[in-house]
Amino acid sequence: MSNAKLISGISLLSLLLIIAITGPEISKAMFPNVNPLEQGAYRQYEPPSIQHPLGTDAGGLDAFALLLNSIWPSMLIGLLAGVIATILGVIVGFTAGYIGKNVDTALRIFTDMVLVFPVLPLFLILGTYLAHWDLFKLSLLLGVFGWPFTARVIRAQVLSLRERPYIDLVKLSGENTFEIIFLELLPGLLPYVGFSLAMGTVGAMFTEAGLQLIGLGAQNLSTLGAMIGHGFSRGVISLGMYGQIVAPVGILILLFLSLYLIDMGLEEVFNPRLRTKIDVK
Amino acid sequence: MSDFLVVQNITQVFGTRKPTFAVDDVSFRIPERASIVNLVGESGSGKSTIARIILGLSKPKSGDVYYKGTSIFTRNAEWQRQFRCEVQAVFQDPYSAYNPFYKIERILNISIRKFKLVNNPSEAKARIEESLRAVDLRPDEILGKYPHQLSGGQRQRVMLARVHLIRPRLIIADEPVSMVDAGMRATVLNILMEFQAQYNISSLFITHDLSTARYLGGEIIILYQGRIVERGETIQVTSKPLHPYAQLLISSIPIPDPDKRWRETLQFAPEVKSSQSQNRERCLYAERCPHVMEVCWKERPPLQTSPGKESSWHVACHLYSGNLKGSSLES
Amino acid sequence: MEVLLGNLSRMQVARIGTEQIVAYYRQLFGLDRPFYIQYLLFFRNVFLRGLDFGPSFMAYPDTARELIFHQLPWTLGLFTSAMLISWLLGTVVGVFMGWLRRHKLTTLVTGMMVLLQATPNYLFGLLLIIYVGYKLQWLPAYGPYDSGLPPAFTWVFIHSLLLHMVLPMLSLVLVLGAGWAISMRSLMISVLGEDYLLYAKARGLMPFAILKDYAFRNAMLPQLAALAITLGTTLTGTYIIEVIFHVPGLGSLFILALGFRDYNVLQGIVIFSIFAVLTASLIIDLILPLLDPRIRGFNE
Amino acid sequence: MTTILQIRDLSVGLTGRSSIIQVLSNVDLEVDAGEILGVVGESGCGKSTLVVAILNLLELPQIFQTGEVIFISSDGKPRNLLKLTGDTLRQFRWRQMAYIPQGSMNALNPVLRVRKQMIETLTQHGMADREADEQIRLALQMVHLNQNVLDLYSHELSGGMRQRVIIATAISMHPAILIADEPTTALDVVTQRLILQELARICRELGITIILVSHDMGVMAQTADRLAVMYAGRIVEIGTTNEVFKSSLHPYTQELIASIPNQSGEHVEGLAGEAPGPWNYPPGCRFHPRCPFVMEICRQQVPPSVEQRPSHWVSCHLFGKEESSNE
Repeated sequence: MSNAKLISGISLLSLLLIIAITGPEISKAMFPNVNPLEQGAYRQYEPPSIQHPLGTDAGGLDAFALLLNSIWPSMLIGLLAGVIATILGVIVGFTAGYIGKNVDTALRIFTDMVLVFPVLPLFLILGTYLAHWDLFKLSLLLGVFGWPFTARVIRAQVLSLRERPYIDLVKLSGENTFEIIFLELLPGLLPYVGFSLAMGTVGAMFTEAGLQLIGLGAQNLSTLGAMIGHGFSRGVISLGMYGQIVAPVGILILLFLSLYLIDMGLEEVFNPRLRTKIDVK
Repeated sequence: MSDFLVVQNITQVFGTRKPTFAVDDVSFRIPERASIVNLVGESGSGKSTIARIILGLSKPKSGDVYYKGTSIFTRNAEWQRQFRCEVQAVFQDPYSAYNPFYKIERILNISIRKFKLVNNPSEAKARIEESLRAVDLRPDEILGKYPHQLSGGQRQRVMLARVHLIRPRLIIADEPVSMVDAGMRATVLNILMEFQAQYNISSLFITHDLSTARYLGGEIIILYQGRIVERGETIQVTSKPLHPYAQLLISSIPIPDPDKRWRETLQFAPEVKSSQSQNRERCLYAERCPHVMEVCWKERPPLQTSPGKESSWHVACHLYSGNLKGSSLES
Repeated sequence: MEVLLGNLSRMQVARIGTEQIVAYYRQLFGLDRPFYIQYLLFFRNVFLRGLDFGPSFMAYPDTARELIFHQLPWTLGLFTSAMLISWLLGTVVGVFMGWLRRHKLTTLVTGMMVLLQATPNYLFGLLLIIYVGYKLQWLPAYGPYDSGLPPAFTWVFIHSLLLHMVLPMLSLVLVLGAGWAISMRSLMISVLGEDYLLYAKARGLMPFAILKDYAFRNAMLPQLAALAITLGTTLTGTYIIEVIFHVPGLGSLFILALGFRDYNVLQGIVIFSIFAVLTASLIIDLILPLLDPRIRGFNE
Repeated sequence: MTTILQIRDLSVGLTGRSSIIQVLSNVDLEVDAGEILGVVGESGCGKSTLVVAILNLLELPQIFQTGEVIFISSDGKPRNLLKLTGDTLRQFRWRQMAYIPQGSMNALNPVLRVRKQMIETLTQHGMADREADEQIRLALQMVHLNQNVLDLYSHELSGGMRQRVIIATAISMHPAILIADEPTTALDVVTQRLILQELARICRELGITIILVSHDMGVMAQTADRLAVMYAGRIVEIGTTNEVFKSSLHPYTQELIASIPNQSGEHVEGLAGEAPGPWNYPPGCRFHPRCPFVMEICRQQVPPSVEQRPSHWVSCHLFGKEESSNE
C-alpha cells in the first residue's frame, strides 16, 4: 500500500488538522494574559513583529491567533458542504445512471442547468441573509450548490459500470437490485466518490472565501474566508500587511493540495490492475 | 408443451430516428432432452440480442419467450428464482465477467447462497472445489485470487464451474470461446459436451465460428440480419447447405488444411444501393444473392421444410418454396 | 453623484417611514400589485419590450436596463476575452504538453498547472494584487483606469485602460488556461494511443501533419464541447474579479444593487448572465457538427 | 528466391519502473521476395510487437534491446532499418514498406475524408497532386471500389470497404514489402475470404512480398506460402505451410494443430496449461511447462534453431545437432 502520493497527502492533511485542532490552545499559550480575539485587544493595524507575527487587524485582534482559530471552522464548513454535495450528487447521479431512459434525461438536463447557471448571483442574493447564519446553515447552502459536479461524474461512471457483463452475471445469480447497487456498483465508484468529496470540500471552502471577499459571507463566523474578506475590504494590502491575506490563501491551497494528493494516491491503490503487474497484451 | 424453452416471434428494434431491426420475428424451440443448439451468425445478425432476451435481461419489442409454458417475463418472484436455477449463462468476455473488486470465488458463493445449493455452509467449500475440478482447474491455483491474476482460459472455466455448481437444465453460452486462446478452445467445448452427456444440461451455443458449431454437432440455426435463414441438423446443414447465404458462409470458412484451399476466388458483389433497401417485406439477402428472382424483392420468404428433406430441416428461401419443385440447387 | 444622491433620499424616506411617501414609491414602482402579476408583467416587459427590466429603485428615473447597459461593456470585454484567450492559450499549451509528454519538464509543468487550475481565480487575483500590484508596483491593481482621466479615445486613456486591465485578465486567463491545458493534455494522450495515429506514422506522414490533422483535430473536439460547460462558472469568477479590482462591470453593479435591494437591476443582471451563457453554448453547439463529421451525419 | 528482409537476433524489451521485461527474444527470420510469409501465434506471444519493431515504430516504454532488421532493396544494397532515423526513415516508409492495421473501426482518421488520407500519403512522399490522383484512381480500381468512396468518412464505410481502402492506400506506392497485422480479425467470414484472396491476388500481380500476422490457423492455411510459429516471444518453427501443417516438428505446433476443433467432429484434446505472459517467462525453452516431451535440458537451456530439413527450422532440444532424430 506504500504509495508516495497517498502518504505525502495524508501527512500534509494530518499536519493541517493538528494545527486546526490545537490552534485555539496555541493561541492561548502565545497570548497568556489577554484574549487575542477580543475586539480592541491591541492597537489597530500593528505591523508584523515577533509578538504579532502577522500584525493586528482592523478590530485590534492578533491576526496570527485569528488564523489559528479560523482553520478549523473553515475545514468544518468545507467538510460538511462536501459531504452534503457528495451525498446529493451520488443520489442524483446514481438514479440517473442506474434507472436511465426518461429519468436519466430529466435529471441530466436539471444537472446541466444548475451547472451552467451562474450560481454566484443566486449566492449574492442569499448572501444578505447569510450574514447571521450559523455554520451548519452555511454548509448546507454551499453543499446544495455543489452537487452537479459530483452527479455528472457518478452518472457517467454508473452508466459504464451498469453495462459490464459482471452485473448481468450477478443478476443471473439471484442478487436483487439493492445488492447490485451497494455490493457491485458502489465499490467501483469509491475512487470517484472520494474524488468528488475532496473536490466538494475544497470547492466549498473556496466559495465561502469568495463570498467573504465580496463582503457577503457570514459575519459572525471566524473562517479563513472571513479573514481574507475583512483583510481585503479594510485595505490591509495598502498598509503593507500582506501576511493577513497570503497566509489564509496559502492554507486553503495547502488543503487542496493534500486532498488532491490523497485522491491521486487512492486512484492508484484502488485500481487493482495497477497494483500488481503490467498487463502486456 | 413438450419443449421446455419456446422462443415465439420475438422482434427487437434499436434506435428511434432510424430504427434498426436487430431481431426480426425469430421463433425456435429447445427440446426437453439434453441437446446442443448452435445459433450462428455474423456480428450484427442479432444472436447476442436473442441471448439477452432469453435470459430475461432485456425485453423484446414484440413476441415472447416461454419456459415450461410460462412467459419468462412474469412478475412471480418464486417462479423467476426457479427459472434462474434452471437457465444459466456463460459470457463471452472473461476479462469483464468478474467484479475486479472481489476475489474470484465470490460469484460462486453468491450462487450457492442465493440458490440454496447446500444445506450447511461447511459443504459450500467442498462443492466449489468439486466443480472447479470438474472443469480441470486446481482449486489451490484459483481460490483466493483476484480476477486479474488469472488467465482468460482460467476465468472462462470458472464461469463453467459456476454452471456445474448450479446444475441448470439449459446454458446460454454467448460466444464462450471467441476470446480464449486456440489451445483452450477445445477444452471449453469438451466441457460443454460433457455437461450435456453427464448432467444432461442443454446448451444454446452462440457463435460466429461455424467450425466450432460443427464440432459440437446437435442442431444449428443460421441467422442473417436478425432473421433465421436455415435450421436443421448441424452435420447435414454444414455439409450441404440449402440457403445461398449459408452456402457462401460455409464455403468461406478458412479450413486449417493447406490441401483444402478455397476453390474459386470470390468477386466483391457491387454494393447495390437499391431503393428497396428500406422495404422489410422481402428477402434481406436479395441484394447479394446470385439466384435473386422477382419474388425475392416482393415477399418475405417463409421458413419452411424444403421438399424432399426431413421435417426438421427448414430454409427461408423462395428457391425452395412449393412452386419450384427440385430446382438445380439440390445437387 | 446624481445616482448616489437619488438613493440616499429614498433610504432616508424609508427610515423616516412616513406612510404616504412609502406608499407613493410602492405605487410608482408597481410593487403594490399582487406578486404573480408583477412576475408576469416582468417577463412580458423583458421579452416583449426589449429587455425592459423596469425602473431601478436606487437610481430612479434611470431604468435598470440603462444601468446594466452602462456597465455591460466591462463584463463583456473581460469575460469573452478571458474565455477565448484562456481557451486558445490553454489548448495550444496542452497540445505540446501532450505531444512532448515523455519529457521531464512536461511532468513538472503539468504538476504546477494542476495546482494553478485548482486555485480559484479570485484568490489568485488577490495574490497578484499583493505581489505585482503593491510589492513590485509593476502594474496598477485598482480601478478600470487612472481615476483622473476623462474617458476618451486618446492614446493616454487607452494606454492606462489596458494597463489596468492586465492584472484582472491575468488572474482569469492563467487559472482558466491552466485548466484547459491539463484537459487538452489528457485528451491528446488518449488520442495519441489510437490506431489511426500508428497507421499515420507507418505511412510516413510528416510529423507536423500528424500533429495537426490527426492528433489535434481529434483531441480538439471534446475540448470545444467542454468550453460550453464552464461558461457559467467562468462568468461567476469574472464578477468576483470585477469586485476585487474595482472594475465597474455587472459584478460591481450587482453588489451595489444588492445593498439597496434593487430587485429589477438584480433580476436584470441574472437574466443577462443566463442569456450570455446560453447564447455562447448555443454557438459552440452549432460549431461542433461542422468540425465533427460523425455528429453531422447528414450524408448517410 | 532472393531474400528481401533479414531479421537477426531481434529482442525488444518493455521498460518497467525497476526492471526491463523482455517481450521479444532473439528473433531470426528471413523473408524471400514475392512470398507470403505467415507469422502465427496465440494472443500475447509478441507477434504484434514484432510487426511494430520491423516498422521501427517502437515507442517508450517499448525499446530495442538487440538485433538488426536488414532490408535488401531491388538494387541489392542491404540497409539496417533500425539505424534509419528522422526523415530518411520517414522517406523509407511506404515507398519500400507498407502496413495494414487490424480492420478495426478506428484504423482511419474519423475526421478526415478518405480522399485526403490517401492523397496526403502520396503527396507527402513528394508525388505531384495530379499523379497522386491517378495512382489513387488505379489503386481503387484494383480493389473494386468506385471513386465516390473518396468523399466518405471512415464511419460511413462497412468493415470490408474500409479494409479495401487501406489495401488500396498500401499498394498505391508499389512498396517492396507489405506487413498486414491481423487484417481480417474484425471482419465476418465472407468478407475475410474476399479480403485475403484480394490481397494475395494484387500482391502476386505487383510482386509485393507480404508478411501476414494472425492467430487464426485457418487463415494461415488458406493464404500463407511459408509459416513462422511464435510462442511466448520466440519463434519455435519456420517452414512451408504444408510442412508445418502436415509434418510439424515442434511439440507446440503439433499440439496447436491437433487442438483445432476441425471438420470431422471427432473428439479433440485442448492444450493443457496457460501460455505465460512476458513477466513470467520460464527459463530455458519457454514451452517446457506444457511440453509432453520435456527433458532436463529443456528447463535450463534455450534450444538453438536447427535446420532439421531443407528450409524447415525448429528450435527444440529434441532436434539437437548430435541427437539422432527419435519419435
